Amino acid sequence: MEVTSMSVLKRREVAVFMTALAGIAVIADYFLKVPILNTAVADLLRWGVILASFMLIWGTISMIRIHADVIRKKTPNQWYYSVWLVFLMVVFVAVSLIQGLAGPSSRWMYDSIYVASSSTYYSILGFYMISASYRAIRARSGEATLLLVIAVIIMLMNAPIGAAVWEGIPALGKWIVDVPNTAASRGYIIGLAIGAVILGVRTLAGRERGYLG
Amino acid sequence: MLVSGRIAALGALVIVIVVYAWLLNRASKGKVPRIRKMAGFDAIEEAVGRATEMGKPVFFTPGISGFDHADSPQTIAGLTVLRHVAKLTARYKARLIAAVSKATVLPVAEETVRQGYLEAGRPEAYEPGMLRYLSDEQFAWAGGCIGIMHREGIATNIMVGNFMGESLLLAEAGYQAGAIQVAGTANRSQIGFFVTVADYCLIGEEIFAAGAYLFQDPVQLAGLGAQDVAKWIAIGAVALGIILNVLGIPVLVNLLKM
Amino acid sequence: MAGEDAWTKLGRIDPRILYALLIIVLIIPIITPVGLPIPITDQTRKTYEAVEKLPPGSVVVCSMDTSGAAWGENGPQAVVVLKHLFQKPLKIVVVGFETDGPMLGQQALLQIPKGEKKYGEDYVNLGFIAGGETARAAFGRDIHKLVSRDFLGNPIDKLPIMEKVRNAEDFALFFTFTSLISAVEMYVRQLHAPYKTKVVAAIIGLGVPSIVPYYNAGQVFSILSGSLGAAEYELLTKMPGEGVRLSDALSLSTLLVVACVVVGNVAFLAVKKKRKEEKR
Amino acid sequence: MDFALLGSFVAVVLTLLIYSFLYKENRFYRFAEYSFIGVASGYWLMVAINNLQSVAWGPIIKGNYLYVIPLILGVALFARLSKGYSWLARWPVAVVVGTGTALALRGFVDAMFIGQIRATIAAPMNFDNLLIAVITVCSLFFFMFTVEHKGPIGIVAKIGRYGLMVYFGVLFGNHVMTRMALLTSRFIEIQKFLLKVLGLA
Repeated sequence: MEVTSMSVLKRREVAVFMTALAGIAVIADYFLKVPILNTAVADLLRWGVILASFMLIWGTISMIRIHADVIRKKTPNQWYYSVWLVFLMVVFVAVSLIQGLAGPSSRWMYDSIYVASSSTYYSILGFYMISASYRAIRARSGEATLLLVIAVIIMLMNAPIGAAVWEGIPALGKWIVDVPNTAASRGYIIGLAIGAVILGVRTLAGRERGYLG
Repeated sequence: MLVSGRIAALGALVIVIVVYAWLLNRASKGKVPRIRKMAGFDAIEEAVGRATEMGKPVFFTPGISGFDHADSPQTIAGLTVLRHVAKLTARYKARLIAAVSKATVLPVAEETVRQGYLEAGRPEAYEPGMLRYLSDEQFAWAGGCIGIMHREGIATNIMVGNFMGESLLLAEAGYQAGAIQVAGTANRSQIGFFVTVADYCLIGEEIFAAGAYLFQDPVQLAGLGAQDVAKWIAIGAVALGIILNVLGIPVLVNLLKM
Repeated sequence: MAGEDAWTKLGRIDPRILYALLIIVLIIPIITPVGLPIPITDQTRKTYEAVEKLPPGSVVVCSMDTSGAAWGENGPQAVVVLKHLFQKPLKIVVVGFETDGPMLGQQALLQIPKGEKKYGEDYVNLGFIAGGETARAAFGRDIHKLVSRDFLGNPIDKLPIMEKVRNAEDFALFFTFTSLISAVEMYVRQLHAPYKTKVVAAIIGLGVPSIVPYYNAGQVFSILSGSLGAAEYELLTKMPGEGVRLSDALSLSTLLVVACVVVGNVAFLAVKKKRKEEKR
Repeated sequence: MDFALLGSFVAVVLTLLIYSFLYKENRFYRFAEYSFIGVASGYWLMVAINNLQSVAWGPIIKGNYLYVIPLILGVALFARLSKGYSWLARWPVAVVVGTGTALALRGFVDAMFIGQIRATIAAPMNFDNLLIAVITVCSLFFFMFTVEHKGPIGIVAKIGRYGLMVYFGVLFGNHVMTRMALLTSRFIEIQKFLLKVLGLA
């Protein structure tokens, strides 16, 4: 008896049912004014927030596991980086536990290591922008030509110097952003919304189960 | 009981669900909507053929995302295209190199390629070495892809999935390697780079049509059909609304404010 | 023949030469600022005037939905807006729905002059709330039931400011400093649609074109566009800072990109034309 | 010891190590990369724990015992580590996905479908707003998949495609601005450090 009830719970359908139940409640909550439902969904949302923090913790643990694996196997050219990574992580957690997350030591590490490196890391893209503009970005078709002409006008508008190149640039740029850009991106948004709704319906109906692993 | 101001939205949602259910039902009876021609997908065959002629490899990547994000539909679309590419490389006897950026994607991608080779009737030609897992880190992965493009002298570069800051880097490397490039993403901020650097482009939502277009998957075809009905509704509403607006009749606006 | 060689060569320049050029173009204006004029856009002015006109005691939320990587643009925005808010008799709530947010918010709070304002009475940092869209919806609904402590670990029931801040209906203005289009869209869905909250999207420049339709539809109250938006706001508040400092280098480097696109394409078209002629 | 100055020094060294990648991929670059991921993951862990204290532990202490349920569900996430009980981990995921999907869905219909259509037709009818309506419709036609792009619809879809190119062009231009701003702000950091060291600031 015990075994059969367990194996029922193990089935994916149970999880699919939970997804559907939570989803339908949240949707109904938006359109209906039913106090019991509204209160229950407010609680459900807060549960979601709690579960999301667990997911964040899970993510960090998975990452430690990957690096622990690398260290254990002594993967060549790799394991000492992983040691360093785990070391910094442990130090950060230790100082935050002692002084608090908003304490001076964690802020110091966060600022001088994390913010400095991550912002540098992405700023490298500025360099690539230059080389690609020169070496790869081409007016290879009518569409690409239009795109590039617009891009150049917008760049000149964004650079305060643009008005010096031609005084009509700021006004023209603003019109492009406000009219054709608004329109096309609105079409894009409406299409996106429709796609998301269909995908959502499919998920809540249990026809999309990829997320269950 | 209904919350005022949201009734129009509820109506739209109900319509979409009903239409979708109806189309799914039709699809289960084998009646599916026909899908328009899409140059980006059609170009893949030509691109793979070129690799065979030149005796150089085809490179593929499904982008930077895995399955645990809002972007996972893009990864799935990329893998659907990979299945098609694998089928073609098997048929045309071209060499395939596919690089993934997330460890979780690797087993799925392996299965996908194996499936493609099986569908082409050449399961024996599949080798696990066709797939490379480079790194979970953004630039380590991108750097690895660029290395492959240059070292192997690829003839064809196909990139479909979610791409972020590395999009331009990869497209530039493919261009420098002299490859014919087919690129697609639903990441709005990056599409412009693909349009200006790649030879063929799949724009936004187009990549999500992969399963329907390349494999005639009935569930996905029904989904696309339902989306198009919703787009017709949007188009009709805008057209009617503009006419009524010009005539000074605010009835539709008021209806949508309900 | 010689001409073709030159064009082809021009198209195949070592990228490191271009990198060096860029470095020069960035360093010169940093060392000797040119002070190019910065025109002020309507949207920035609208934001500024909205803050100026807020009645005393209004609650302004500053949600830090950014990351270390994007802080180069969001940082100057957040600093100047917070400086301005702290000069006014307003209540300021800092919060973050992306992991990096509250720490960066804390750094920004430490940088700016606080004037008469006291922590817990006039301003507070509620820290990070996990859960993305779900967290944003729950925050708008009822803050007290959602959060029990601030970023420093104080129970929020003991903070006087929180008596005035219970849910989205208390927000006079809601700033999001963000690198994510999706973050702004979540507020459109979870704060503006149900509560008509006035959301100001202080977003990196890259995100602006995708946000404009929401602004046009009144779903986003106004937009601060990247570091340029920060520079404009600095000029309006007469507190020039990081944004203004960035703007000269920004102008010159953007011009370099334009030049690269133009030269690269001229070379490309020249080679293409020549090939066509040879085929004839 | 001046910790602020030391901090700036570390930041500048890491910045230069990362830029060395522009010359060639190298060990220093990876060292810097792993440094930031190490600190970041420590930070993420701490921030998640803090968040739990605030949103879960706080209410439970106050006597709201209902919050024990999500706490247990959250712990169930770690059942993935065991072979026999990994199915338990699906439950919290199911709740999160169900809530998140539905929240997005209801907002998408209201704010982005109805909301954007309403904005298009409620605007005062001048040339610009009419043009916005026309291009919006054309771009929707471009994204139609079950209609062949031939004849009049082909022309309309083509206009839509060109409209989208304008949008991507604007994105491209703004993209350059963001990239250059982020790059410049790193250079300003280096300059600040140098001025401090030289005693000029």
